[in-house]
Parts: sequence; C-alpha cells; structure tokens
Amino acid sequence: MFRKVLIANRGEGALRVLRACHDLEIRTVAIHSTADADAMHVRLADESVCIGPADVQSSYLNVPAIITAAHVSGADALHPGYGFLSENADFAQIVALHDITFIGPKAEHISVMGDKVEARRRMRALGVPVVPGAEGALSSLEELRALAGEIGFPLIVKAAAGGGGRGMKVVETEGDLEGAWQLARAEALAGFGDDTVYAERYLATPRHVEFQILADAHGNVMQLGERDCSVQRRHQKMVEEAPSPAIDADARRRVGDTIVAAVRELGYLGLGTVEMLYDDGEFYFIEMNTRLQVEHPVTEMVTGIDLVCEQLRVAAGEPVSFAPDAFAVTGHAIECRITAEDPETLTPQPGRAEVYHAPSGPGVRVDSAMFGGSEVSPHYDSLIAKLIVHGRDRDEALRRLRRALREYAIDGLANTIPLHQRILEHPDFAAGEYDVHWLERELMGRENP
Amino acid sequence: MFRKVLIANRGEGALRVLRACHDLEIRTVAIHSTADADAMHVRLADESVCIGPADVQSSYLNVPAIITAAHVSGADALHPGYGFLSENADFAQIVALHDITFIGPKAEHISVMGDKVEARRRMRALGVPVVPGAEGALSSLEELRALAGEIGFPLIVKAAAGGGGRGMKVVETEGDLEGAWQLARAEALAGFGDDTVYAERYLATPRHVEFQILADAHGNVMQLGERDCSVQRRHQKMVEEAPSPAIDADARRRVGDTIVAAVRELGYLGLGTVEMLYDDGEFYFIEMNTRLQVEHPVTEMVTGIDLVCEQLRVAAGEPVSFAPDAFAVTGHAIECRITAEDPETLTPQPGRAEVYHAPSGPGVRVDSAMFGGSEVSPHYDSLIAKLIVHGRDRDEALRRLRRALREYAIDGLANTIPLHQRILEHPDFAAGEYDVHWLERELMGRENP
Amino acid sequence: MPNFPVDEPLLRRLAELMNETDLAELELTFGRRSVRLARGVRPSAPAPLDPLPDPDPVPGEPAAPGPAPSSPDPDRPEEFANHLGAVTSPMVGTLYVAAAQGAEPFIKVGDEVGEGDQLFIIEAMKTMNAVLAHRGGTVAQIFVENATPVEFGALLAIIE
Amino acid sequence: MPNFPVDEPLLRRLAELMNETDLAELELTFGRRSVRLARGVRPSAPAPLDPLPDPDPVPGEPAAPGPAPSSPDPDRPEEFANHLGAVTSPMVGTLYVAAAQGAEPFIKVGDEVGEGDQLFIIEAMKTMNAVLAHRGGTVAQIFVENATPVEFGALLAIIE
Repeated sequence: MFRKVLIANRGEGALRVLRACHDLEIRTVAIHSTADADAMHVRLADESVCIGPADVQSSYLNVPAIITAAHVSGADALHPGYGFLSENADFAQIVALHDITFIGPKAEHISVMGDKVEARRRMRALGVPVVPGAEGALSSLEELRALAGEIGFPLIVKAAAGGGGRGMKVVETEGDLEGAWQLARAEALAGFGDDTVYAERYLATPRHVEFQILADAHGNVMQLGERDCSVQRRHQKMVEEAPSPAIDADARRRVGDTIVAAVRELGYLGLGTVEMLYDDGEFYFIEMNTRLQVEHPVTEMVTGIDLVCEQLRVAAGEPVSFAPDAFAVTGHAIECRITAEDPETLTPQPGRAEVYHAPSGPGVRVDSAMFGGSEVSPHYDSLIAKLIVHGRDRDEALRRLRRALREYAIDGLANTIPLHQRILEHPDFAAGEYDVHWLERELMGRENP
Repeated sequence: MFRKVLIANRGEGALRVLRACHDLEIRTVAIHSTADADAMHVRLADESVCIGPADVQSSYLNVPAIITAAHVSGADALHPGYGFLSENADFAQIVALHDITFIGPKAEHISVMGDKVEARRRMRALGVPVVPGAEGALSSLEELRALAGEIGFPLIVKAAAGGGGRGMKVVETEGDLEGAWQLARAEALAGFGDDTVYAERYLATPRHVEFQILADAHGNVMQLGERDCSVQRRHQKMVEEAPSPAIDADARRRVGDTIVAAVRELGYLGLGTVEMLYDDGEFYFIEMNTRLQVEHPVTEMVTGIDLVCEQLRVAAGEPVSFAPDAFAVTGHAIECRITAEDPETLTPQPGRAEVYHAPSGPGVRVDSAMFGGSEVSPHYDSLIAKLIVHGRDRDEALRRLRRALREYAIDGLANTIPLHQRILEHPDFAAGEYDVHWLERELMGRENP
Repeated sequence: MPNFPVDEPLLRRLAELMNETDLAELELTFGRRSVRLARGVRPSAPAPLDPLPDPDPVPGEPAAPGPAPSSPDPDRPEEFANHLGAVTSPMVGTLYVAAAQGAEPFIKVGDEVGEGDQLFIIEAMKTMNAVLAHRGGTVAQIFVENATPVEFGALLAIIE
Repeated sequence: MPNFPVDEPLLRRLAELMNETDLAELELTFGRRSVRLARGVRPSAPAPLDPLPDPDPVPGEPAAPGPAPSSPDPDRPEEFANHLGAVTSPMVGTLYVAAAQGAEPFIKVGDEVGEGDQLFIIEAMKTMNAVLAHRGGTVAQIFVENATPVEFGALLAIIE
C-alpha cells in the first residue's frame, strides 16, 4: 500500500479522499492555494503545501506546481479527486513519468473516454448499445443531412470534446439543421477549443442512469449497481438516488452484464462510471467517466463499500476487499447537492456561513468541508455539502431526507435547500416519476434545452 | 400516531428525539431554560417554550412547568429522552393523568426497575440469572455477615436506590465487613436519601454486556442484540460496541431467549435495556433501564432500525415496523462519548467551541447539538458528542473510528478525544480484551473501585 | 479561520451613546465576550446614566443602528427585557388579566400601582398564581392579552 | 492552521471608527481572543489624524497598543510577510542559494543588491528558476537554507 498520497484537490472532494487514506493508514499531503490556507482539507492533512495564488489555473490546475509539491513532500501516489485534473490523460501520464502512482485508470482509458466520439465507437464495438447516430465526427453539413435522413428527428448535435451541456443543439426539423450545425460548432470551438461535433437521435424524456464500475488487477471486474441522476438542471445533477426507481432487477442485470463484459474487454482498471440514457425500456450509452464520481456516496450507502478505499487498493495492485459475488444492494439512498446558489435562479452566492449545523441521526451522512465561520469562495465551485440519506426502503429514505433538509442550519449563506425541499415535496419525485428534463419543466419554469 | 410531541430534554438527547418525530411527520415542542435559548434543539423544534432559569431543578426537572408547557402548546405526547425525568415513575404517572401519552414503559415497570432490590428479585423469579447475593435489602450487619458466609469473598455492598457507583463498597475480607456496611449506608443516605443496601458476590473482571429490548402491544417482544459497555470509568460508560467481541452466537441466543421470555412475562412495553455482567462464560443480571439508552446508536448502526421511531410507534399503539424474525445484525459499530472534560483527570471544562467540525464519511455518524460558537454550559452535563462508526467488521470499524477521532476539530474546548485515542490505540482494546475495570487499570492510573 | 465577530453597528451605537452621555469609559461583558470603550475625557459634569441598549443582542442579527432606543418599539418587547421596570413572567402558564371572565382587568396603561399590587394571574397545573408589582409606578406598557400562554421570563408589562 | 488570524481590514475599520466617533480606547474580547486599540487623546475637537495603530500587529500576541515593531525578531519570519522589502517564493519547489553546489551564495546578509539581481534559484519540474530582487537595497535577512523545499508565497529574504 502507498506510504503517502498527495491529494490534488480541495474542499469536500479532498476531504473525501483524505478520509479513505487515513482509514487505510496512509499519510496525506494537501495542496492549496493562498485562498484556502485555512481550509479544512489543509488542516486535516498530515502535511500541506501552498502551490499558488487563488485562481485555479495558477494553483489547482497548475501541473508543474502539483508535481513539484508531490516531489518535495515525498508522496508516492497522487489522487486527483473529481473535477480539476481528474480526467486529464496528459496529467496522469506526467504523474507516472515522475514515478508517482496516479490513482485512477490507465492514461489510455482516460484518453479514449475523454473523446466522446471515440468512446461511443469503442463501446458500441464492445456490444454496449448507443443512441442511434453518427459513428464518428461529422465533417460537413451534408454528412449531418444524410444522418438525419437515417435516424430522423428530433436529433441532437454535440461537441465531441464537450460536457455540461455546452455545444449541444436539439434539431426538430430539417429547416433547423444548418443553424444548429453552425451554432454547435461555434460553441464547441469557444468552449473546448475544438469544433468537432457529432449527432444522434434525441430522446425526449430519458432518464440518466449510470452504473458504478470497479475493476482490479486480479481479474475482478464488477458493477456495483446503478444511480439515477435524472434530476438535473442545465445538465448539472442536483439529486441522485440508488437504486433507480424506474428499472427492475431484470433490466439491471441484463445491461449490467453487458457493461461488465465491455469493461473487462477494455482492460479497464479502477473506478469508473458508465452513464446511460434509459428511455422506453432501452439503455443507450452516453459516456464513461474515468474517475470517482461526485455522487459516489449513494452507492456506498446501499452497498456498505468504501469506493475510495477500493480505488486506493486497486491502484496499489491489491485485490478489492470483498468477494465480487458477495456484495448486495440494501435499502435505498438519495443524495442532494447543496450549493451556495440562489434557490430560484441558481446564480452562485459566495459568502460566509455564520452558523453551520449539519443534520445527523440514523441513516444521514453529510460530506462537506464547511464549518461555522467558513467561507464559500468566489474562486471555486459553490458546493456547500452533499447530503446523503439511507433508509430500509425509498419511503424511509425520503422521510429522512425531508427531515434532514429541514434540520440543516446555515446562516448567512444563500443555498439551494429550498429548491431541494420543493423537489422532495413534489408528487412526481415522491412517485419516482421524473426524467432529465423534469426539474426544468416542473420546478424551474424553463423550457427543454 | 401522535400529532405533537413535547420533548422534555435538552442537547443531543433532545435532538435525537426531534429527528425521530420529524421522520414520522410529528410536530415537536422543545422546552428550554433561559441558558438554552439559543440551543440547537430549540431552533430546530416546531415550537419552543422557556420553562425556567438555568438550574435544572427549576427547568428540566420542574414537573409543573413541563406539564404546563405541554398544555399550553397542545402536545398529545411527551418524550422524556434520557436522564432528567426519564426514569421517574411519578412523572410518568402525572403525565398520564394530564391525558398526555408518556413515551416510555408503563409506570409500574419504571417503578419496579427503579428499585434495584425489587428488580433483581423479579428478574430472578422470571428465570434470569443474577449475581449470587442477598434476595432483598439487608436489615442489619448480622444479615450481611450471614450472607458473606454463604457467597464468600470478595463481595460488594450496594445502595438499593443507587447508580453511577455511589454507595458501592467492595469487601475483600471478613474484617472489612463492618466498615463497608457503615460507609455504604452513609453514602446511600447522602446520595439517594435512602440507606437501604444489599450485597452480592463481587466479580473481579466482568464485562458489562447489555441487551436491547423492544416490545409492542401486538405481542412482539424481541431483543435486538447486545452492546458491550465495559470501557467505563467510575461506572460511567466511555466506549460502547455491538456486537460484544467476547460472546459467541450460542451464548448470545441462549441468554437472549431467557431475557425475552422474562420481559414478555413482565408485560413490558416499549424500549428497555437489560444490563448484565458477563464473567467466565456466565451472565448475571444487574439492572434494567426503562428508557432509551445513551448508547442506543450502536444498535441502530448494526440493525438499521431507528429505535426512537419504534419507541414512538409502540407508544402510539402501533406494531413495530419490521418482522421480529427478519432483523439481522450486520457488521460492527462502536461509539465514543466525547465530553468537555480534561482527558487526564476527567474534570469538566465548560467553554465555547470556537471552531467545530465533526468527522463524516462512510460509516460515520455524530450525534451532537454542538456547532461552531456554541457553548458547553457549566449548568448541564459535559457531553459534546457521541461519535459512532460502523464497519463491515470490527477491524474496519476500528480504523474508521481512529480516523474520525483524528479528524474531529474542536478549538477552544478541552475534551476527551485524546483519551479515546489512547483507548483505541491500546492493543487490549484492539484485541477486544477488556473488562469493566480495564480503563481505570490500564489508562487512568487508578486502582479498582 | 472565522473572523473576529465584530459588531460594528453596535460599537458605533455605544460610541454615540458615550458621546451623548459624555461617558469616559464603558465596559460590557457577555459571558466570554467583552467590549471596553474609552473616550478622551472632557471637562464637563458627569451626566446621569441612560439605560443601556439591549446588552445581549440577538446573535445572528446585527444590532440595530442608530441611537439607544429611548422610545422603545412596542413590537419588540425584547428591547425592554432588562428595563428596571420590566415585569416578567415567573413561570410558564396561561395568563389572565382579570380575576374572572368579564371582570375588570387588574391594570390598564396609565394606572398608578404600588409595590405588591396584583397585576396578572398565571395558571399552571390548575393552580392560580398572582403576579405582583415589584415596584410602584405608572403602568407604561402591557404586552400580553387575556387567556394567552406565556413562557418563563416573558415580558408582561412595564412600570415606570 | 495555527497562525494568528490578523484581520488587517478589520483593524483599519476599527481605527477609522474610533476616529469618526472620537474614541480614545477600544478593547474587544471574544473568548481567548482580544484586541485593544488606543488613540492619542486630543484635548479638543478637530485634530489632525493620528497615525493608525499598528495595522499588522505581531502575530501570536494580542494587538499591541504601541507603535509598529521597529526591530523585528529574526526567529519569526512570518512577521515580515507584508514588509515592503519581503522577497517571497513565486512557486513551490526546491530552493538553492547558489548557482552550483559549493559555489558562493548569490547573496549574504549585508550585501547591497540592485533591482533585478539574482537572489536564489528554485527548482521545479527539473527547471531552474531564478528569483530576482524586486528592488534594490541591503539584504537585511535571509530566511531559507540551501536545498530545502519552499511553498508558494514563502518568505525568503528581506531587502531594506
């Protein structure tokens, strides 16, 4: 096992990794910007290194500074957390070149899955169903027209390098094709420095259901059940739950087996998430995230498995800590991402939490780096906390979540708890009947993207 | 189910009950002294009533004020929490006389079990093994001498109305009998206003193992496994775990069945705890606590059952929410009681927590009413928090507990975390080898009581 | 690190109060918090002490700016809680303003009362408890209505 | 982080408040923290503005009422962090005081340096980065040793 891990992240994500390291008695090195000198991840790590000023380019995305911090602190491994450099294949390679273990999949898989067109092609070749559409990048408007003739309308044009909704255009009719083509390419270029786009059938009311993958170097490849992350706004997940209220044991096993076979064939190592759309009884591959996922705790709550500890074990060459056929999904878990944003407009509202009291009690977990008097800085993302509940069944989980949201005391910081309460009180959510457009359609007063 | 419950308690105990009420969508009324006006239990309740000044006699033990608060707020039930009036049979009766449901067992059982001599007699008659000793109160020194001739030395003289170690004297030889007799009676009179004492065989290195009882009005009587609470100082529990590392499935089932039969015969209703000593393969009844126990979360963590919700259901006449034969103990849980006391001398150190950040992550639960800036008042007990961890096995629980203790950030308040860390690091504790005198013998530099 | 929780409006208010009343020093302690202010002493006669503004401002709310409340807001009875003439409830219970339903209230605003005069009745546990005037004076304010619940320490009236 | 959380804007604000309200002293305590500020008392109204109280008091000690420390303690480099002549590390890396092992250090205490003179080398990612003087003057203090790691922002030297 590793002796000392540098955590190349901040906030609750850094704390999450720190906890797993300390559980396994691995020493930790925190990195931080000048703005985070008093942050909890710095305080709780065994060592810390200030790597740059507040802006992320100069600190948390500053590859030379991070590698140097690992060197001067003598870390033998590096965990990228999520966000920042966690899906940067070049970074993973640079880390490895410096004889530091990158805690994540092989760089080649980060690279393949980072290219959405290539990812789709590979997964399709491995037998995973994909949304009908272009096999590769579209080189001209004429190719797009030809594809539309094949798969029909509505279709969606997407940036190959994209994510988070930028560079995506829904096309309803033939007449809108040219405008969408130009707009999607322009946004792709502006957003990602690459105007490569592809297109596929547009599913009107799909659910976002993703499967947690874990593979070690001893031949164990498994999926640890799914998460339903359909409650989204502008492609940002707000609420996640496991299991999905929409799929049954049979569908789960069928698609799960397909995914495991593909991931095994790929030679994948570590944690990963296969994101699928689920529409009208069918699953379609969207993308694979080659890292720990923000919403991983819901899987931890229903399986009792610490995913980050498993990730560390796998990266150190050890087998997973449980028999792949001995794990079971027990009960139901739901997570709310609470952010320092206006609950109506979702505009970020940085500030200081004068009083901070997180909920607790049976089945309640809060992953957060906040404490009374701490600040949500305008330099970084606005996540205050992930509130996760577990219950013996979905009803118990819902009751606990409603209670816990109500119990959260955050004074002095606008936050999304009121929006989460509206979601939880909505009869559709209580019934488990929602799709990826539901939140915007029902609660945010905004048309589909 | 109840419409509105008055919670006759403060601090984390009040919060615990509040959480269960809100989970079941019952409205809550907090009571508080003037010193607790800004306390978290007051803030989170639906309503609150200030019932008196800071001292407990005028507030949390002020029966007329509490009953009046229940009346003016229109509560239809009252939960006493633990401590304060929770084992006061008169209070339970007064509550009932005012047409308010007392959430606890019948007053007769509170009364019987409150008299340690009578409790022992009743349980023995119901087939539960007791420590060899006096069948009832000892009326003279001569009776004590005769008993010593029967059961031999060492023996222990105890106050019938006692608890918490006061009025207890260990006698090693015949020559010490008279002194112990006088001292025990004097302490009993001073401590409890009643000089009745009894005596029994003194077990030198017993473990304290207690069984969680739950009985409803529909014929369900069950024990939800045991808790090992042997890590004590001056009869105050410091660390509790479930299951006990010392007993096996066979012993557990055997004594569990005996206890369930006795409790059923007693006609007991609600939650209760049967405390036993376990020595050399044998169990001996000590006492039964007729209330929710401070350390109940370890049982919740290994069973997935919310004991306070069950208590509310039973008090409302409903059956328990699970099939008695369907519950299972899964994994291992340990609790540390963290108090604002000097970790060496255990003298209380009231004060203000300038920074407060509780640990979290998989398998970690913290029950506490503290927040950054809040105070531990000299008026009340010094509990800061109960830190409870759960793991798939005892080793995982121990690792998580060590990590969580280290992660706790409490600035400005002396606390017992360093002592808990010493306990957790001790090879005896890691091996599960400890008895009720272990803590004082090994870590507190103090001879046996 | 949380900041030093300085309540600037409160400090300004205290400073103004010191200027108005020509105080040289002012020191307040609330538990472990304390504040001390001193002014350059001026050659003038000592002025009588005004009642302090709310010495225990509600945490989480900024202290109201402006001068010390010389004409208190009747909607904010907590401002009077430490007034020398404040009559507070000695217990939780149901308050009555008269000896019987329909009878004349014991007091109304403007009444002169003597020390020990009955002001209210509080019912708790079926017992009726008299609330008596702790000093003589004029009834300046009454904050409670008949047959309503009151907490321990609730402000009932002001006798000036 | 255990260092003393000095809030310079707060101190400035308090000092301004004292000037505006004509306070002579102000002392605040919150638990174990305290701050005390004092102004020179003027005998009458409009007076020229006093120098502000030490805007960056000695870390680890309550804010001193007297003037700013003119002879800082060489064992406490953090005292200089906001000194105008402070040379801080532009990056995390390994610091070298000389161009090669065994060579003369670029600077020693008492040396005169010109703006742009090389002071140190910091190695990061196998690249050698020169640290240059941001102004000319005398090297008053050097806080780092050869071949040791430095963080971003670490205080390296003082040029006076």
